[in-house]
Amino acid sequence: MRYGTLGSACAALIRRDLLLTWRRRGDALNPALFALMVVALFPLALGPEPNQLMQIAAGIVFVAILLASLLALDALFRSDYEDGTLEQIVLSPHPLPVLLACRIGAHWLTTAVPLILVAPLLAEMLHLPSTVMPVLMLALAIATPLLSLLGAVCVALTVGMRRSGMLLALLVLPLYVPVLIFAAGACNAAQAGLPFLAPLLLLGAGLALALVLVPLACAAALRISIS
Amino acid sequence: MRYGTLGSACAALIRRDLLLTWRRRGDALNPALFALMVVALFPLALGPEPNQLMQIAAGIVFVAILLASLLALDALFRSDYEDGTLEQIVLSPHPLPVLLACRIGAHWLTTAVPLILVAPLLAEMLHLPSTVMPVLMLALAIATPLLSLLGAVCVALTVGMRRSGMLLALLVLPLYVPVLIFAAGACNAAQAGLPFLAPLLLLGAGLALALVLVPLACAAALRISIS
Amino acid sequence: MHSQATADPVPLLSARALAFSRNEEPIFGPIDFSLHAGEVVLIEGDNGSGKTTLLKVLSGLLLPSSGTIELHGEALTMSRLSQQVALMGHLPGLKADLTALENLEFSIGVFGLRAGNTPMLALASLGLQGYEHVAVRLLSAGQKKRVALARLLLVPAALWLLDEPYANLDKEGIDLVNRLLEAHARRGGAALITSHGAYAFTSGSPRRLPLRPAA
Amino acid sequence: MHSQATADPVPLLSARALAFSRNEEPIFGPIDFSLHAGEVVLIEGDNGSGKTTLLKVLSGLLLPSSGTIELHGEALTMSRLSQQVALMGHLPGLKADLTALENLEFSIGVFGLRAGNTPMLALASLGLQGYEHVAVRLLSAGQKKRVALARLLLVPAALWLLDEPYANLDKEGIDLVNRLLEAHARRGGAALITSHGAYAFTSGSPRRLPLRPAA
Amino acid sequence: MNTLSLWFHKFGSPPTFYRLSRLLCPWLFAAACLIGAVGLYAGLVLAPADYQQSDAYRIIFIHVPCAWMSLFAYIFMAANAFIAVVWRIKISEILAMTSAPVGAMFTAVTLLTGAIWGKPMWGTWWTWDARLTSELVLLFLYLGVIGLYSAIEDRRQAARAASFLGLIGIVNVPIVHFSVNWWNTLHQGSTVRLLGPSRIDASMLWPLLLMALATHIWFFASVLARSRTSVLEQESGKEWVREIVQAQGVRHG
Ligand code: HEM
Ligand SMILES: Nc1ncnc2c1ncn2[C@@H]1O[C@H](COP(=O)(O)OP(=O)(O)OP(=O)(O)O)[C@@H](O)[C@H]1O
Ligand SMILES: Nc1ncnc2c1ncn2[C@@H]1O[C@H](COP(=O)(O)OP(=O)(O)OP(=O)(O)O)[C@@H](O)[C@H]1O
Ligand SMILES: [Mg+2]
Ligand SMILES: [Mg+2]
Repeated sequence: MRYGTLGSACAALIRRDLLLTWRRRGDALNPALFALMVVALFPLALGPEPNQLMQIAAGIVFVAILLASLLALDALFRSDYEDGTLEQIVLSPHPLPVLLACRIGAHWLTTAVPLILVAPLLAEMLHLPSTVMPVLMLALAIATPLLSLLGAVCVALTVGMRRSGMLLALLVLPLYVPVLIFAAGACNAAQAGLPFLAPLLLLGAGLALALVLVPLACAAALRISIS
Repeated sequence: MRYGTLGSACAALIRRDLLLTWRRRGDALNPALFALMVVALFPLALGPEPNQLMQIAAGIVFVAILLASLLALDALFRSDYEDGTLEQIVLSPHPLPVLLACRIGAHWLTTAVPLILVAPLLAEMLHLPSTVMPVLMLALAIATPLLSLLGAVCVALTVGMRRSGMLLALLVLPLYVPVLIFAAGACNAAQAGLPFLAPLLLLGAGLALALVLVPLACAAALRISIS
Repeated sequence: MHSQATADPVPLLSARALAFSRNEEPIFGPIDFSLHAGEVVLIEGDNGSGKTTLLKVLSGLLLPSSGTIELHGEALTMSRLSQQVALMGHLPGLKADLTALENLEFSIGVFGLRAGNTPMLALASLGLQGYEHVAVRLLSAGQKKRVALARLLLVPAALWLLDEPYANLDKEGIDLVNRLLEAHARRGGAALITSHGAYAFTSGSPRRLPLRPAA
Repeated sequence: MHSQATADPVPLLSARALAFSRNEEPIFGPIDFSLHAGEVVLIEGDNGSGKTTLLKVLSGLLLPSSGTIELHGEALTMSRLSQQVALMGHLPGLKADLTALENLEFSIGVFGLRAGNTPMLALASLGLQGYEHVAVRLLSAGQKKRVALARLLLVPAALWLLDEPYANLDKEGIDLVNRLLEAHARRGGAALITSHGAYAFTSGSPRRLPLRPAA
Repeated sequence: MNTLSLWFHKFGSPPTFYRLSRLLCPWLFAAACLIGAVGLYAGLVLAPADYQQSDAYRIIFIHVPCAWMSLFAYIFMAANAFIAVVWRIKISEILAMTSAPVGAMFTAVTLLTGAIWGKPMWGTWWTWDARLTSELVLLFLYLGVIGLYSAIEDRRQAARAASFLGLIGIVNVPIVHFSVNWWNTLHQGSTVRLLGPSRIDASMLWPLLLMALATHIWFFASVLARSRTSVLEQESGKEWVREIVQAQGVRHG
């Protein structure tokens, strides 16, 4: 009789998620494609003057990435809920917050990392000055895990519902606001030649806090919503 | 033995949709709220200078309304599909394109009209000059039915799939691009003091065409995707 | 495969060499059968043998890959088909936020109404008096199924195609379905129902049409 | 309500005055029962009588509104519970894009492995040789159910809670479930299974626990 | 069970709560109307015109009390939400959920009056100033709580989930309040202080305080009234509700 260890459980979970992404690797590109399309909408809607676009480039890249990760959130627990796997995970003998942290981590790896990778392209499309690029990437590296974590709590709260897409957006966006302000603020400051470290440090502090608190909150929220 | 007439069928369909919206009238506000939130993201990401915002106001309002109607599309056939009503509608003795046109019309009434109503607020928040407002409203009045119609074809194609949110977005956005270009173009022209009628007339022509063709296309697409 | 000679010369529904395949894989083989007014036929087959698919083909939702279907001895058109045939699939086809009555009124608007029946009467005959104005969302699974059955009573169609009408019903519900079927047959209607082996059609002994996967 | 005296003094599972309510409406009334090693008990009740809810309460997914549950005579903690109890709900809990084997390996990683068993052996004993590396998506409904049953054979839990294991299965599938249950009982396990009246637990005559809506 | 939850079980039992609120509600509404009327009269008629803003400033007597209430209501909601999530106390669930729409209404009024006031003062209805933005986010948070609550079928589960969301949103409350200090903004800094001298003339202060009192009382009256209906709905199967319904049926004929 061998009961699984926590380590084996986390490994199994992450392995499964990566495998699933690999099996549907076509879909894995969707968030990045979506961000690309949203970014492409702006020159069309605003007119193509490079100077105007450059002014707003960083902000638009962030908004596009934020919307893309919002749409990707739906995949976090929904398929697990619909096929009954989530019930199995909740019933496992291991601490639920740790398992959920692994799940969120895998989700970040498979949806947010492609977004980060595509970000330079998006920025280039909007003529973002190349000096701002490193700040943009750094801000994204800190901001996207925070987005995944904050979103996860809301998804956990709505997972039992059908057709929660719009509602989820309404719950999540207010929570994303501070992340957006600090992340885009850092880039705008860098673009204006001002110091940009303070907002990034604040973001980092938020990330550290969220890493500890969110898995706990997520577990509590899930238990509420699948009951 | 009384077989329903086409008129009674259309009336029953529209009556049902309005009734359903009324039963969940809280949800009917969601697209408008979502658009409001998306509009709010931009000043936060770009910085609050009124002059900069004013330049890009019309474009952002259109992008926000476009994204909101994209998210609302999911409700067009999905719930009917999931509870089996769509099958019943397809099996009805009346011409399917006419019934679908009614369904799309009801969807436009319940999701796009609130968006049009909230648009002046959105424009005001971005300091759009009040002279451009009438053009914006006119452009929206022509563009939103076109968005609903174009979206409907894509929804009809994806309705059989689970979790089509992201995929739907990728299918729909390219179709929305021309609408965005002409509608936002008209507003930008008006804002720059240039003639703006031509793009609006083009949009109108597109709408007339779509009104005739889309129900037919939708019926064909639905038959493919529920088989 | 299974074809009976009966008194009535023109069958309500008849299928000749009917087959359906998906992705070039045959789902059910060429089958022949006919159904006369007053008959109830039980389609039996294991999971995946194509029962649901057969009903969808007969109702016109799917086009057969080969073979013909005739209604009253004439080749069918879509609009005549849907006046004559009513399908009750796996899904109830009810809007959860509308009341039982509103749901029925919608289906009357779309499909028409059988002479001498009203939604209230149909609901009452299914034991749903007092539930007419309750949102379907609040009804139990069994009650929902009854509302879906009430719709069958209202539409003018003479031929019922019922996909697993017994699934998820308790004994009382099963009896109810059987009584409805008998009454429908007595009125000159006909029905084709599916069931996998585990259920029993308790009353009478209906004709059975075994379905085996074609592959 | 229904309590049997058996030889074994400490029951595997025992519930005292167990009740659950939702929205202040009692779903199932206070019930008492105990389950000993080697027993298979069939929970019978109509639609909506609370069978699924009872299993969820017993597995720890829902907190009971009142009453106590004991495992091996001790009050339960969540982690001990999930080592001892395996739930198979309405949903299979399988990832459609993974193969049968990969699905089982995931569940072993999370729940552990019963001594002397391997995923390959379990699949083979359910008649799924040759399907180990096929994506679950491509399996038929009956085969999917078998993969879910294979998981039960692998996890160390002694108590199985099976929600409508017979639903949507053909006769052969029903026999298979019965054989698995018997083998599990012989090995000293126990099982609680639900069914509404329409199905029959064909082999032997299991103890029955009738469940009536509390209201 | 700790003392707090014992207290809640005693006084927060639905029948007791129902009777208490039925007793209190009319009086509270009456008091709120009366004090509000006096406050409005004092503010709109008695108080002198401002030397800078002439009469436009008088909207302060609605704007500021409502703005305070929008924050207070959130804190009240979150406190009840905390109790609801941790101790699963029914009355707290109901209080949290019924205070959300009332708070949302106050927030909407704040935004509206602020916008109306902003047009003469700042020359625009709206700017993306920190306080205005965070107040808008506050409205979204309220709407999220209301939306989540109405989207879930099971009332108690819905209340717990929405309470949980409300708890997360509490971080926004200090941001609204301190935004004028943390960022330099267009919006007025704090002018009224509980401790220390207020930077506002007494002739304007006391009508303002009266209005604040009135909105507080109105808030509680309105929450109690809503909670009373919720309690009745959720307990509709219980014996005590049937008794009340019967008693009322007899009275009405
Ligand atoms: C839509 C626009 C506005 C919004 C959302 C808004 C929001 C608020 C909020 C939330 C408070 C309460 C803050 C707290 O108690 O911590 C407040 C207080 C106040 N507001 Fe506004 N406001 C707006 C416009 C204005 C305008 C245009 C003025 C006048 C120039 C104004 C003057 C005041 C004053 C005097 C206070 C009291 C400050 C205190 O004593 O703390 N507000 N506002
Ligand atoms: N939409 C679809 N796309 C692809 N294959 C399908 C689809 N629907 C059914 N099938 C396949 O067609 C075959 C017949 O399915 P069908 O649902 O008709 O069987 P059934 O006899 O109704 O089975 P059950 O007893 O499980 O309801 C199965 O192998 C199934 O996997
Ligand atoms: N998530 C839920 N929210 C609200 N009510 C629920 C929920 N799940 C079940 N119920 C209600 O609880 C009652 C018992 O449901 P349950 O699913 O336990 O019955 P069951 O005996 O399993 O029925 P069936 O034979 O249909 O499976 C039903 O009235 C049902 O409507
Ligand atoms: Mg079937
Ligand atoms: Mg059940």
